[in-house]
Amino acid sequence: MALTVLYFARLRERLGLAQEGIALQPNLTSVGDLLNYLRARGPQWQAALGDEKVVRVAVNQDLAQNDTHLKDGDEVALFPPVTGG
Amino acid sequence: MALTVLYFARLRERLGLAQEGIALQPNLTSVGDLLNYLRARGPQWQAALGDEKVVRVAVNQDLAQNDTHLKDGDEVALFPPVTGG
Amino acid sequence: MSIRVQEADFDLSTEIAALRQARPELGAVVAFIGLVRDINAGAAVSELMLEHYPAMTQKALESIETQAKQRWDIDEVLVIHRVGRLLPTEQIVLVAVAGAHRGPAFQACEFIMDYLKTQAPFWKKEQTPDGARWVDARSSDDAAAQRWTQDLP
Amino acid sequence: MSIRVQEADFDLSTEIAALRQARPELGAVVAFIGLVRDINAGAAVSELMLEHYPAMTQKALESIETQAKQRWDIDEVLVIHRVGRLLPTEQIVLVAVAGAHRGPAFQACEFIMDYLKTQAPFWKKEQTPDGARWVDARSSDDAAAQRWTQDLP
Repeated sequence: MALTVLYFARLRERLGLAQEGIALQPNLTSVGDLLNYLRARGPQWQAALGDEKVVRVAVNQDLAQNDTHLKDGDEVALFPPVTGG
Repeated sequence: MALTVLYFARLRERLGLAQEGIALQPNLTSVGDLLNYLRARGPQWQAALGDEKVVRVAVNQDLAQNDTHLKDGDEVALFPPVTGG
Repeated sequence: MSIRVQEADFDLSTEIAALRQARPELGAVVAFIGLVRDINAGAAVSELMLEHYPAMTQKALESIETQAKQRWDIDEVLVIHRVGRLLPTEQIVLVAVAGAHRGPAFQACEFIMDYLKTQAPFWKKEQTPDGARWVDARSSDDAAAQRWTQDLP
Repeated sequence: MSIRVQEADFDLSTEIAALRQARPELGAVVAFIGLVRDINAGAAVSELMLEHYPAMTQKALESIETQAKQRWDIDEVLVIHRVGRLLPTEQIVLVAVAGAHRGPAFQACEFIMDYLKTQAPFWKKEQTPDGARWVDARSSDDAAAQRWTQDLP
């Protein structure tokens, strides 16, 4: 029962982490839960993920919202607003 | 005291004429006057120039209206609505 | 500002490269390419003849470009229009607009095409199985050009 | 429908020719080319690094193209987006749309760019005299994308 969590661009650099596995838990079943779980890791995480406006989330490569449900095997990506084109 | 009158595209073919000189006269001082003058030449001219919607006029290479004034040396072009691009 | 009326075909890459040359502040190029279709108004088209009124063509296209540059923040404009005999799939016209940002470049390119379609003195005559015919102007082109008089940016 | 994400540059004429190949019903091609500017947000830019999220990039661009084809009467769409290291004046992105008529092609091309700018997972990091910095998203891009949710054709 685990998620693959990916970090991109500025987030990856600030957190010094590109990818990790995170176990699903009874109180970690949505995107919002995951963000709260990560912010609780400490000030660096709180700072990087604290503002809803600067973190976007995709679940299995589709843009997701805080209430998007998470299930075993999901690929969850966290990244800043995109700047391509 | 003369105009150069040019005909283009379908108009040129219908009238069998690409260019002519027409003398300015006391009752021929505007684009509207010129159109009436030409229509009075006969049924073929009336048919080709009768409908305001199918004839456009440029005076000295600028689109003109019926009340556009004509003066000696003007180049007046008559043509159907454009279809380039 | 560059306007060309020519019988010869043009190469898109070459033209856009020239438009951009030595302009590192440009971020956006929008290009429209008009093509000869093999069907028009329900009939097969085997060939197109494009006639124009040379003295007025240049003046009309310059006026359209000037209006576009006054209305939008754009840097470079290129218009190439072919005349003479053209076959289906051939390129007829190129309108390219370059600027710092894409919004004005899109708007200006579409504006120039809409005005060219209704104000530049070109006429198409097409060969169909029933013989040659002059192409009729489309009311949708008048409507497209009319938009810009209402929709000030 | 064709989507490519690549480090290599692309040639505009070659890409547009491939898009049009054997399609004599096409009358209009609209192409947008995005370029690396030598200045951004007030600073000189000497180099750009473009990062992306490969699995999602493909999915997001396919979704955008599908939406464009559902909304407008267009025939062909091509999106090429470069990644990796890019220098000022280099081409970053090509969006080309081909169809019978120009109106839908213009609209669809601008729609695809606006959605790409806000929904496709690319990130730019630029080198400036003060060091490297991630480019900030622009609120004007959000506004541009938002237009299409209100302005149904």
